[in-house]
Amino acid sequence: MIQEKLTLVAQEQLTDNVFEMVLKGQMAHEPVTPGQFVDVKVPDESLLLRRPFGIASVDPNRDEIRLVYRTVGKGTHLLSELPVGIQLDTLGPLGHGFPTAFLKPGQHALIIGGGTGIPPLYELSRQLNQMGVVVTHAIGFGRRDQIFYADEFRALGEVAYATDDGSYGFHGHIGMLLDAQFNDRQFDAVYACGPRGLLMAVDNRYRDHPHAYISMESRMACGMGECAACVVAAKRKEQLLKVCSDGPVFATGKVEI
Amino acid sequence: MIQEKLTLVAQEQLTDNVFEMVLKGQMAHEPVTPGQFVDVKVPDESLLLRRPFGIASVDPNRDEIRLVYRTVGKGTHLLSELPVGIQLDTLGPLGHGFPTAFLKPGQHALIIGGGTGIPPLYELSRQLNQMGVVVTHAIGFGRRDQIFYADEFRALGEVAYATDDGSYGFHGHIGMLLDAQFNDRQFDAVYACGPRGLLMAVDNRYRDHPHAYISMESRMACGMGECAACVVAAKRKEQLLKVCSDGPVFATGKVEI
Amino acid sequence: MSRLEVDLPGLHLKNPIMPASGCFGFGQHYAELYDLNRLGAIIVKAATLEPRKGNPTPRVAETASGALNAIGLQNPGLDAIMTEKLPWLNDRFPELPVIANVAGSTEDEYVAVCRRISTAPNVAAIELNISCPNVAHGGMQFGTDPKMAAELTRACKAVSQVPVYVKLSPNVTDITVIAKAVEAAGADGFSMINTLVGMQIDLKTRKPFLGNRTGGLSGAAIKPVAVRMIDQVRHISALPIIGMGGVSSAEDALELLMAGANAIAVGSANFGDPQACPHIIDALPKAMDQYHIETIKSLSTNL
Amino acid sequence: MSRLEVDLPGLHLKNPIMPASGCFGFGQHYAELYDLNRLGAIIVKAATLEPRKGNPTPRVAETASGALNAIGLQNPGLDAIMTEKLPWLNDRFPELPVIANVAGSTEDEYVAVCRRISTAPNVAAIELNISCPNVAHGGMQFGTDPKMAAELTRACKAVSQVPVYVKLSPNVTDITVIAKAVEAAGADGFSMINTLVGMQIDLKTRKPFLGNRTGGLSGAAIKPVAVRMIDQVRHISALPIIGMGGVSSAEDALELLMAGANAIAVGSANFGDPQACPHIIDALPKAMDQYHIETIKSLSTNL
Ligand SMILES: Cc1cc2nc3c(=O)[nH]c(=O)nc-3n(C[C@H](O)[C@H](O)[C@H](O)COP(=O)(O)OP(=O)(O)OC[C@H]3O[C@@H](n4cnc5c(N)ncnc54)[C@H](O)[C@@H]3O)c2cc1C
Ligand SMILES: Cc1cc2nc3c(=O)[nH]c(=O)nc-3n(C[C@H](O)[C@H](O)[C@H](O)COP(=O)(O)OP(=O)(O)OC[C@H]3O[C@@H](n4cnc5c(N)ncnc54)[C@H](O)[C@@H]3O)c2cc1C
Ligand SMILES: Cc1cc2nc3c(=O)[nH]c(=O)nc-3n(C[C@H](O)[C@H](O)[C@H](O)COP(=O)(O)O)c2cc1C
Ligand SMILES: Cc1cc2nc3c(=O)[nH]c(=O)nc-3n(C[C@H](O)[C@H](O)[C@H](O)COP(=O)(O)O)c2cc1C
Ligand code: FES
Ligand code: FES
Repeated sequence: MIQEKLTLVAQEQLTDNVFEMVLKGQMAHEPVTPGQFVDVKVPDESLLLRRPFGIASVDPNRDEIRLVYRTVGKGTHLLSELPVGIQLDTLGPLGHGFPTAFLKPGQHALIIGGGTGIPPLYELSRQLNQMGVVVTHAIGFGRRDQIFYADEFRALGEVAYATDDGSYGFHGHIGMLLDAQFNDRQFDAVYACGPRGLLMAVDNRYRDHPHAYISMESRMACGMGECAACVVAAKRKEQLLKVCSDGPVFATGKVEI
Repeated sequence: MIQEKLTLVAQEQLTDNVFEMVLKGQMAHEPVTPGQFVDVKVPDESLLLRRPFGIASVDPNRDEIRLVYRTVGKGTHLLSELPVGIQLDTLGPLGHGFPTAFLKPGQHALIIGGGTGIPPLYELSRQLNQMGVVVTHAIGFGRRDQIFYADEFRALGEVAYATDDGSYGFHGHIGMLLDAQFNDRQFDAVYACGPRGLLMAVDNRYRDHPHAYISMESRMACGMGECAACVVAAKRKEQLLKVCSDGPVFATGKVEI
Repeated sequence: MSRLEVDLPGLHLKNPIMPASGCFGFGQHYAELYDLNRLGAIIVKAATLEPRKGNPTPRVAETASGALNAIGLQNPGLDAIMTEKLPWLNDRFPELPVIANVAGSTEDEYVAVCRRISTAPNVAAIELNISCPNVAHGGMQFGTDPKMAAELTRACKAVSQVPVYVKLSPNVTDITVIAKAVEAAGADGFSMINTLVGMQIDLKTRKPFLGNRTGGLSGAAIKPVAVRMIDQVRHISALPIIGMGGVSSAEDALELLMAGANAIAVGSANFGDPQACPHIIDALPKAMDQYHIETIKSLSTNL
Repeated sequence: MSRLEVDLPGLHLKNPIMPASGCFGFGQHYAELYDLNRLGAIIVKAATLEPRKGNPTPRVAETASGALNAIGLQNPGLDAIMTEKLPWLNDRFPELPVIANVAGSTEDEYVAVCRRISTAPNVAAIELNISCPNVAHGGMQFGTDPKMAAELTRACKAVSQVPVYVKLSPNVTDITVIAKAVEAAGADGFSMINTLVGMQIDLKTRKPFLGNRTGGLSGAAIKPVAVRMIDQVRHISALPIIGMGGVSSAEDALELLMAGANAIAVGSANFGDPQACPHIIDALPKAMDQYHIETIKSLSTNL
């Protein structure tokens, strides 16, 4: 973990309310486990807390980190208006990402993502590809026009889409897509990131899978394990886990979602 | 008075810490008495209050208003970093400016200014010139390198400079310059804007002059006469005057400085 | 019936938004920017029996997302308000309900002002300012002692021709104690919150920056305190609450309404945007749509 | 002698800056970013006798220039703190003075924690947390009643091996009453202010956003209240004050010192900038030059 002023070198609008930022700096040389996140200081005095974003991809050769975010509130709206060239005080990489070391070339991984849970899964898929793992993606969006990174994922493996309104791919949410198309397929690893409903579906479906992982969100303050703002309860244990430092990635069946 | 989003069309650094902004909008068509000011909303959520700045010049033909300001605190520092193209929520023109209607072509006016009190005096001098009034300027700065608008004022009439450190013109403050060079010169009108010491010197020197005016500063909240934040006491009267709406320009001898 | 309409004792409001006392004077200059008839009501600057000169300057300081003020109730006095200020409003905006903010140093003074000001044709309600932190006598001391607050309320109610809303101070250990006391004394409603006492030091002089040393903190900075206290009072009383403290958007207004307020006053936001009130009023319907709110009234479970 | 040095009961500080309780845990992760030896001291997270699970989530909400938190004193309990957390700090930063923040539900619990924690080799002082707004029992209720506050202070002083600083709540009508009471009961100093009670409503659910309904407001938003209260307490007591509330720059620190504080704790600013403390320490000398301050000590007219 380092704290660094990264330079915003590009910002692109991917959909109606989703943006991609390219940030340049030494942080791109830190070892990144996919699923780890950065905590960004929005340059506005009235916003005290940093904003956490999963790392969508790292390119150490170009000193670049990419983030993909949706504009939901004040902070992300401000970020989306920032001009190229500005310096963004960034803390990261933070937390524990998706375990992948156990996988061998030729093995099969399923990546399940929804909405703005998708960005960190892109770096995951890239790293799995580099390891020679065969990756299948099940990706959910609200509507067709909200889809981003379609080409990027397609280049990395099979992609099954679900949309809530049926405007693209399977008509329904991700849990229904899994039921319809993935019931008889086995994977050596399962990874998920997305809204609460998606995580509950995956957690339930793969609770006994030896290598199934979900990435959680939580309201954070310090972002690094010292303030206890972001806790989730461990399942079947009198224990609280910190999403920022024990997570954001947890094995299925481990935490109350 | 109107409230309008003016577009920042140019921003230039005049000295180490003085900037000139050019703002474009319909406000340039409002009648402006020199000495009137605008109240600018700095685009930062944490800054509640507007910032008052004297109108340095108006060009209705180009829809432009110029402000000249020194970076002293958070608000002015932020303003100085704004990119061209941004919209600045501006209220104005506000207050009562310098009376000039009594002057006739060929009459003589003395304009006394110091530091960031100088900007509104530029528009004043321009309007006096257009009326055919002969204008003399006595202008004080801390040091030579702080001088701005030198060519602009020179084009409008005689200019006598004073600097605190003697690095340009007369060595000493404006009061001393007036004593040294203006004791035997008569003017049909005297106008002053600048730091408190300057205003006190002018107020004292010209307290019996029938047409001597000073422009005051004060901490403001509403900027338009409704909150009573900005009051100054009237001299020899149990009365409070509002700098924002009764002023900022007052005749000499009228208010406690 | 309009979605924005609200009815409170003495006040039929076409929308729940009104400028807060002291931030809007008597509206004369704001009227140059927009038609004051757009407002739900107007709370005017505090009136005292005699003219007041207020505090030494500087009277205002900026703080993070807020401001400190120590105006000190400068006002032209009851006579001028009755003969000039209120008639000016009545002539131009006869339909605009006026809430008269009343202050004083002694109970007698409060009573005298309430008695007369409540007879003005356009004064629809009184806001009893027992919470001004910026005056040495009266003001906040009435608002921090439940007995004094109750007695004052009773005395003012006895002479007022219009409903009396008591303006509560947030500078107390338990605001519900004061609220209960003034409710028992006959208050028709509450108005809350007034400013939190604060101070700024001028690093150059190492002395308090404001002429009055301390001032009242207002603005977005205090909204969480306002929401908490409105919630607290809503839980112990069904009286109407005019909520205020840091409102500068339609969302802020909805937040205070959800906490238990029945109408909203907008104070220091007028400094940042002199058209804050009409901007909020215009933005309300869309914000209500977003949060599936049919009418403002429907948020007021107490009325 | 260094310009930044300060001496308080039990605390020889090489500079006046320390992280505030609860915003820095026991510093373990912050130590990955910078050498904790640069700090004047460290105030660690509240310790209770038994482990505490704290409040339901969400536990933090952002507000204008501030944040609300309702962590609810989650901590691993006295045993783990004595055997793991404090030794970890002692092993790596043996010269770093630790101020142990102590909380409880009953006087007995406070006393038990003070007795034992004050024997830890690196605990230089206790900060008696009688002002936590986020727990149902104990916490703030000790801090709003002068009698209870005094009794608790006396009991803790009787068993503590180190000086006791009492952390005052700003949620009171008159903070000087509590300050006088705990001074008479033997407090060695004050630490102030804890958070102001606030609330945020989630417009989507129309319910309080925080799991605990209310939370403590901190950050730049509350600095004016902190400055005012430090000034108030400085006027009635010569005891040392560890000042906090909205400090995020060297100028902020100087402002609280000028108001009467003798050292400064930095709380939620660590969230915005995890290196807030060293950044402030580094910026102090230049800021002191600008305002012609020779030494930090020279600002402390009381000591
Ligand atoms: C580990 C992690 C990774 C994330 N990765 C991404 C990502 O790659 N892309 C993306 O678009 N979003 C991501 N999010 C969610 C993202 O952090 C929020 O959308 C963002 O903080 C909202 O900020 P705002 O100022 O626009 O919203 P506001 O609602 O104005 O923010 C107010 C406060 O709430 C916090 N907050 C609001 N929503 C969330 C949320 N969903 N999770 C956590 N805190 C929240 C903000 O950080 C801020 O402190 C991630 C969240 C976490 C915890
Ligand atoms: C009628 C009038 C005309 C002015 N014209 C000019 C001008 O043409 N050029 C120029 O450089 N300056 C001018 N000033 C001063 C200018 O308003 C301040 O320098 C500016 O507001 C500082 O803002 P800040 O955020 O940088 O400072 P900060 O100190 O951070 O501001 C904090 C608060 O104090 C107020 N404030 C600070 N200094 C002053 C001051 N001197 N007068 C009034 N309020 C102040 C700010 O507006 C803000 O509300 C004028 C002031 C007045 C009253
Ligand atoms: C400059 C100023 C003057 C005020 N004058 C009064 C007053 O005369 N009477 C009163 O009851 N409240 C007065 N207040 C308090 C406001 O009415 C309001 O209660 C407070 O500012 C909180 O609301 P806000 O955060 O929207 O400003 C004043 C506030 C400000 C900022
Ligand atoms: C997340 C968080 C947790 C806190 N936990 C404690 C605590 O355990 N004990 C305590 O005395 N104060 C606690 N506080 C209060 C701070 O120590 C400090 O008094 C307050 O936040 C004001 O300072 P600030 O504005 O610099 O944050 C906590 C504050 C925050 C924001
Ligand atoms: S955000 Fe502070 S512990 Fe996780
Ligand atoms: S600033 Fe409000 S009356 Fe002048």
